[in-house]
Amino acid sequence: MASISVPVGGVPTQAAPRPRLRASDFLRWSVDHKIIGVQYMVTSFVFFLVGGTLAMLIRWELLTPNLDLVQTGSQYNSLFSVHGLVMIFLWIIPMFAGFGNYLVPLMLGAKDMAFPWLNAFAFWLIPPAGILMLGSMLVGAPEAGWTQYPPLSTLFSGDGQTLAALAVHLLGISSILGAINFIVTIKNMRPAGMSYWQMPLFVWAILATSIIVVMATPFLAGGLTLLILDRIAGTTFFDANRGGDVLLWQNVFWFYSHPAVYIMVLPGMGVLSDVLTTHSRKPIFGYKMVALSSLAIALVGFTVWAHHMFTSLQPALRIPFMITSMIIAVPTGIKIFSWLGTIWGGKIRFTSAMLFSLGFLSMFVIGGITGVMLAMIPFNLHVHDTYFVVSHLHFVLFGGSVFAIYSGIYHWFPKITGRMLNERLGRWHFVLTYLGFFFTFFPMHFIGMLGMPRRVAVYLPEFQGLNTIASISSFVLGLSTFLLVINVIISLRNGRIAGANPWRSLTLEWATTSPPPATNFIGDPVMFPDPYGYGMPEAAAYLESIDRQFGAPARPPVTDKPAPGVTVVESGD
Amino acid sequence: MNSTKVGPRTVVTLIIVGVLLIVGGFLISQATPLIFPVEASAEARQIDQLFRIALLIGGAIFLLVQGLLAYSVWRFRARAGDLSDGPNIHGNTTLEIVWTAIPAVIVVVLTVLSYSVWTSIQSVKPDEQAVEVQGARFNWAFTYSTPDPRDSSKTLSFKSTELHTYIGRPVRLEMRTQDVIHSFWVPAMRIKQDVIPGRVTEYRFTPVEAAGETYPARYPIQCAELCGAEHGNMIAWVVVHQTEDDYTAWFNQEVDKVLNPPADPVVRGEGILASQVYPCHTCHVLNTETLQWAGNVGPALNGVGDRAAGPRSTATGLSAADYLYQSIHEPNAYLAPGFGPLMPQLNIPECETRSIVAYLCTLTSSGQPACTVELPPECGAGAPPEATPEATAEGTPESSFDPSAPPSGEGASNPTPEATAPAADVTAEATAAP
Amino acid sequence: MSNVSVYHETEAHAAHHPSAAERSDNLKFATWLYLASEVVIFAVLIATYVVFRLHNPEVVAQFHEGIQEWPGIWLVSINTFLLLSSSWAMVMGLRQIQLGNRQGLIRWISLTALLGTIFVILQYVEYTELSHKGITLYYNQDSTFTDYGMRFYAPTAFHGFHVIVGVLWALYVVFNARRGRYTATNYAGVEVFGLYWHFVDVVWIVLFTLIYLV
Amino acid sequence: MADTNQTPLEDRPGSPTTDQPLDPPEQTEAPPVVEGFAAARESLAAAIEEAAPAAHEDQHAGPTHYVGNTTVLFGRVIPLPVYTVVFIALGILTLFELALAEVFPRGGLTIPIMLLASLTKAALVVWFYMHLNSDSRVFALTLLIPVVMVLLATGFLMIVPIGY
Repeated sequence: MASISVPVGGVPTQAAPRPRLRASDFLRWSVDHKIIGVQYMVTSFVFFLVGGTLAMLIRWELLTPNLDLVQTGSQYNSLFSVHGLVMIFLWIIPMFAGFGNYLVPLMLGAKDMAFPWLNAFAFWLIPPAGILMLGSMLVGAPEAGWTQYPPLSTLFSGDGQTLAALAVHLLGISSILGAINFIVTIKNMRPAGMSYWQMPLFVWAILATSIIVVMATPFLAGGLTLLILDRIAGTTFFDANRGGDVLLWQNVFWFYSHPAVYIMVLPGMGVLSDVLTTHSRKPIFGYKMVALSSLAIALVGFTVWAHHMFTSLQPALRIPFMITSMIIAVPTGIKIFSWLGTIWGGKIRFTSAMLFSLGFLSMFVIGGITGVMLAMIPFNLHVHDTYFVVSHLHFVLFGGSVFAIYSGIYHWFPKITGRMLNERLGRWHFVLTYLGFFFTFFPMHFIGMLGMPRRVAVYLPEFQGLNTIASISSFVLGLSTFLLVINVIISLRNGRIAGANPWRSLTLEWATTSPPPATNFIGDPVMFPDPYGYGMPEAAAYLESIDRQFGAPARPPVTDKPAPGVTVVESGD
Repeated sequence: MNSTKVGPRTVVTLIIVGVLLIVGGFLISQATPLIFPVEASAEARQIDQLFRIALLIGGAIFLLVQGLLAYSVWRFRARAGDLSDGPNIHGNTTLEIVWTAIPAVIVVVLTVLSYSVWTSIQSVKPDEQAVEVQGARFNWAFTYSTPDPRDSSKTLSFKSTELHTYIGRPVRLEMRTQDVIHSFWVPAMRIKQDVIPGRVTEYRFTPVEAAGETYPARYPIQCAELCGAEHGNMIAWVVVHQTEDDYTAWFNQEVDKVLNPPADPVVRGEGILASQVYPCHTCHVLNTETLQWAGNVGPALNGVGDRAAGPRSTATGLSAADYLYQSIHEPNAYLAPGFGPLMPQLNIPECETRSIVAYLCTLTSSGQPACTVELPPECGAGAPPEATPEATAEGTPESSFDPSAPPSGEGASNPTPEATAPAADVTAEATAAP
Repeated sequence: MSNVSVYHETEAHAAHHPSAAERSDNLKFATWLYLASEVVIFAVLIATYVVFRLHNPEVVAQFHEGIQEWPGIWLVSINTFLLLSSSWAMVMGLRQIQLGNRQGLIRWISLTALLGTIFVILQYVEYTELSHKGITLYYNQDSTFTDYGMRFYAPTAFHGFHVIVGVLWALYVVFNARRGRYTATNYAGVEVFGLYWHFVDVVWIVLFTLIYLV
Repeated sequence: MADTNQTPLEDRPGSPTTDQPLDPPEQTEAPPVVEGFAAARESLAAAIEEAAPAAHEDQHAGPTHYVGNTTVLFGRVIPLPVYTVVFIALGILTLFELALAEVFPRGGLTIPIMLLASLTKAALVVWFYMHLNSDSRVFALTLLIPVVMVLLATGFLMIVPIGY
C-alpha cells in the first residue's frame, strides 16, 4: 500500500516561517476565523466524547433485556435524549461549522469571514449552551428524546427539559448567525476571477447548508419558544385537553429537523468531494451536477418533513410526502455515482483521509437504501420508531457525517497544525471504526424489523443476541475514537512537517503556509483556475511553485513508503 | 471507461454484471423470513412482498456500489512509486443522464407499488370487528361492546388487557389516549399507528393463519412512541383464535363476568385492579400478596387506607372514602406531598370506582378497613343495566353472542349486570374518521 | 524565495479594511438574511394564530366584538399609525444623511425612537386592558377566551419585543450620528437599522389586519 | 464520449503529472514547468480582468435615487417625494381597512379585500422603504424564498383537520 506519495526534493522544508500559536490563544476571545475554527472543532470534539460516553452507557444498558445499569426508565430516557441532542447540536453541526470557519475563507482566498466579530460571538454561544444541555441531566431528566414530542415534553418530562430546550434555542441562534456569515462571505468575498463554478465543492456544500440553516432553523426557534412557554408560562399550545394540538409541534419540529439532516450531511459530502479528488488524483466527475445536487437536496429537503410522521399524520396527507421523499433519493444518487466516477480510473492513494472517505461511500449507501425503504409508507408503518430507524439514521449520520469529519480531520490537520497525522495509527483507527460501526449498527436493522421499538430500556428476551453483538461492537467503536485522540496528541508534537501542500491539492487553502499566517495569504493568493484540475500540465507547475514558496513536506520515514526514486510504472495491459 | 468503444465485449460484460446484480439482489431478498416476525395478517403478506421487491432493488444497488467501490479500490490503486495523476476527465454527460434516470425510474416504480399496497391495507373491509383501544401510561386496554343480553336496546361493554380476535375477521381499532402520544404496533401484523391526544385514530388488520403457529396465537403489542419511564414495558398481547367458536367462547366468558360481578365491593375492586385494565399499576406501588406492582411515579398504595383516614382526611376535610374517591375522580384536586399533577383522568365508571375505593380502604396496617363503601343499587342486585346514551356506532359486531345464554351465577349471590359506558360520549364521533 | 522575505511586512499592515461600499453590501445582505430567518419565526407564531382563527371563528368574533366596546380597536389603530409614521420618519432620516445632513438624521431618527416608545407604552396599556377582560397568556379556565390569549399574545408580544429592540437600536444610531460616524457616503449603519425597523413595521401591518380586523 | 475519457491514463505516453518529485534546487530553472506556471498565471490574470468590472458593479455609490423631492421611477426622473407619498398611501389603506372592518357590515369579500390591502401595504414598505426597487435582486430573493416557504407551510397546517 503506497501510503502517502508526497514528493520530496531538495527544497528547504522550513522555508516559510510558520506562525507560532500557543494553546492559550485558543482559550480566549479571538476574531481570527482560523482560531475560531479550531475552537469550534475542539469544543465539539469534547462534546463528541461526552455524547459517545452516553452512547456507551446506552449500549451497556441494552446488553441485557432488563434494567440493570440504570435505576429507572427515566434515567435511561434522559441518557438517549441527551445523547441525541449532544451529538446533533453540539457535535456534528458545530464541527462542520468549525471546518467551514477554518476553510471557507482560505478556499476563497479571503483574509477572514465577512463578519469576524459575529463569527466569534456565534462560537461563544456554544459553551454555555453545552453546559445548559449537560446540566439538564442533573436537574431533572429530559426524557422526551431529541424530538421532544409534547405532551410528554411539556406535561410529564422533568425540569431538565426546559434547560435542554433553552440550550437548543441558543445553539439554533448560533448556527443561524454562523450561516448568515457564511452566505455573505461566499457571495461577496470571493476573489475577483473566481466564479461560483470555480469554488471548491466544500464551499458549495457550505453554501447549500447555510441556506438551509437560515430558512429552517427559525422554525425550530419558533417551535421551541412555544414549547418553553408551555412549560413555564402556562400556555397550552401543545395540550390537546386544553385547546392545543400535539401535531403542531411535530409539523414545526420536522419542518426544521428534516432539513437539519441535510445540514448535517451536506458539508460531509463537500468534504468527500474534495478528499476523493485529491487522493485519487483525478478531477471530480461532473462538477456542476455535484454542486447543483447539493442545492437540489437543500430545496427538496424542505418538502419531505412529514415522512417522519407517517404514523401520526392524517392518512390522506401521507402520500405527497412519500413522493417527495422518494424524489430526494435522486440527487443523492447522483452524488454517489459521481464520486464513484471520480475514483474510477484514478490513482488512489490510501491515506487515512481517503480511507474514511471510501468508508463514507460504502456506509452511506446503506443509509441511502434504507432511506428509500423508509419512504415507502407501508414498510414505514412497520419499522417507524424501531431500531431499523436507529440503524438508518446512524448509517447516515455516523457512516456519513462522522466518517466525513474523520476524513476531513486527516485531510486538513496538516494545514491547521503544520504537521501530518500518523498514518499507521490512522489506518488502525479506520479499520476499528469501520468494523465497529458496521457491526454495531447493521444488526439493528434486524432488531427493528423483528419487533424492537427504539428508546426502550427493557425489551423482549428474544432480541438479546443481536443486541449483545451491537453492544460489544459499539465498545470497539467507542475505543477506536481514542486512537484519533492519541494520534492528534502525538502528532502535534512529533508529527512529520507537513509543508504547505502535503496532498498536492489544487484548492486555494493549500496555497499558503501551514498553518496560514494571520492574514491567510502572503500578498494576493494565486488561484488555480480549475480547483480540480488534476492531470493538467499547468497543475504540476502550480503545485511546484507552491512548494517552493511556502515549504515542501518533510521526507517521510523510509519505513512508511518505498524509497523515493524507485519508480514502478504500471505496465498497463 | 476502459474501452474506447461500446463494443460487444462491453455489452456482454454489462449484461453479465446486470444479471449477477439481480441474482444477488434476489438472493438477499429471500432472507426476509429470517428478519421478520411471523406473517400474521393479510397486510403483513402484502407489506413483506413489497419489502422483498425493495430489498431486491436495494440489494442490487448495494452490490453495484460496493462492487464498483471494491473494484476501483483494487484496480485503480496507485502502485508503489507511481506518482502520476489520473486522467483529467471532468465528466460524461451520457453517463450522468443514465445515473440520474435509472434511480428516478426505480423510485417511481417503488412509489407506485407502495401506493397500491397502502391504499389496499388502509381500505375499509366488510364486516369489521370494532374494538376501542385506550392507551395510557403505561398500558393498553381494549373495550368490547355488545348488545345487552337482557335489554337489547342497550349496550354492554367490558374491558380487557388483551385484544382477542380470530383468523379471517377484519379488525378495526378506534384508538384514543389518556395522556401522551403512544403508538400501537403489532410487529406480527406489520402495522403501526400513533395514538394521539385529542384525536381518534384507526388501525386495521385482518389476522390470517400463519404456518407453524399453535392457536390461540399470542403476538406482542408494543408501544412504539416514547411515552415515559416505562415505555419499554408498555406491552400487551393480541390473541388470535383459530375459529370463531373459540373466540365466542372467550367472549361469552367475559360477558359472564360483567353480568355477574362479585357482590362484595372489596373483592370486586381487587379484581378490577388485578385485571390491570386501568393503568394504576404502572405508577403506584402495591406490594401485597396478590398484586405485585412496581411503579413509583405516584404514592405507594400499601397503607393508603391509614393515610386516607389520617393525614389526608385532615388535610382535605373529607372522609377517608370520599378522599379516595376524589383521588381517583379528580386526581389533581389534592396532591399527596411530593408528587406532581401527573395522574390522568381515567374516566372509571361509578360502580368500579366505588369498588376500588372499597378495596383501597382495606389496605391498612392493622388489616381493619379504614372505611366501608356501599355500592348503590344500580350496581347491586337485580337492577336493570345502566342506560347507555348511545349504542356503539358500528352496531354490534358479535353476532355470535347469544343473548339468551343463561348467566352462570357462580359465586355471585346478586347476579347483577354492571354495564359500563367508559367512552360512550366519544363513540359517536369516532365514525367521523375518514 | 523572494516572497518569503516580504512575509513579515505583509503581515504587519495587512489587517483587512474592506471599503465602505463592500462593508455596506455585506451588512445589507447579512441583514436581509437575518430578516429572512425572522420571517420564519414570526410565521410560526402567526400560523398558530391563523390555524386557531380558522377552527374557532366564534372566539375570534367575540374578541372583535369585545374590542369595539373597549377602547381596544382605536388604541390599536393609533398604534398602527404611530408605527407607520415611524417608518416614514426612518426613511426621511436616511435621506437626510444621504444628503449629508447629520442634524436632520438625528432629528428624524429621534422621532422614530419616540414613536416606537409610544407604541410600546400603548401596547402595554392595551395588554393591561385585555388581561382585565380575561385574555391571558396562560390557559384561563375562568374566561371565555380560554386559549385565545396565548395565541394573541405570542405574535404581538414577540413583535413588541422587536419594537423595544428597535428603539434601543435607534438610540444607538442617534448616538453614533452625534459622534459623527455617518457621512453622505458612509451610512450603512443607518440603512441596516432602517431595514430592521421597516421589517418590524411590515410585521405589524400583517398582524394588525390578521388579528384585529379579519 | 470525449477522447480523454477513453484512454486509460497509464497508457498515455508522457501523461502530465502533479506528483512528479520536485527537481533538486540546482535544476529549478527547468523551463517546462515554469512556462506552465506562467501560462496559469496569465490565464488567471485574464480571468481577473474579465471579472473585475462586474464584481464591483452593483456596489453602493453615493446617494440613492431619493434625493429631494424627485424620484426615479422606471428610469425617469419624476417630481415625486416618494417616501411621503408612500406614507400617505399607507395611511389611506389603513383607514380603508378599518372602515371595512368596523363601519361597514361584513360581507363575503371583506376578508380577502382586507388581506389584499394589508399585503399591498407590506409590499409598499418593502419595495420603497426597504429599497428593494433599487437594491440587488439577491436581496429580493432572500426575502421571497422564506415568504413563499412559510406560506406553503402555513397553508399545509391550515388544511390539516383538527381531531380527524
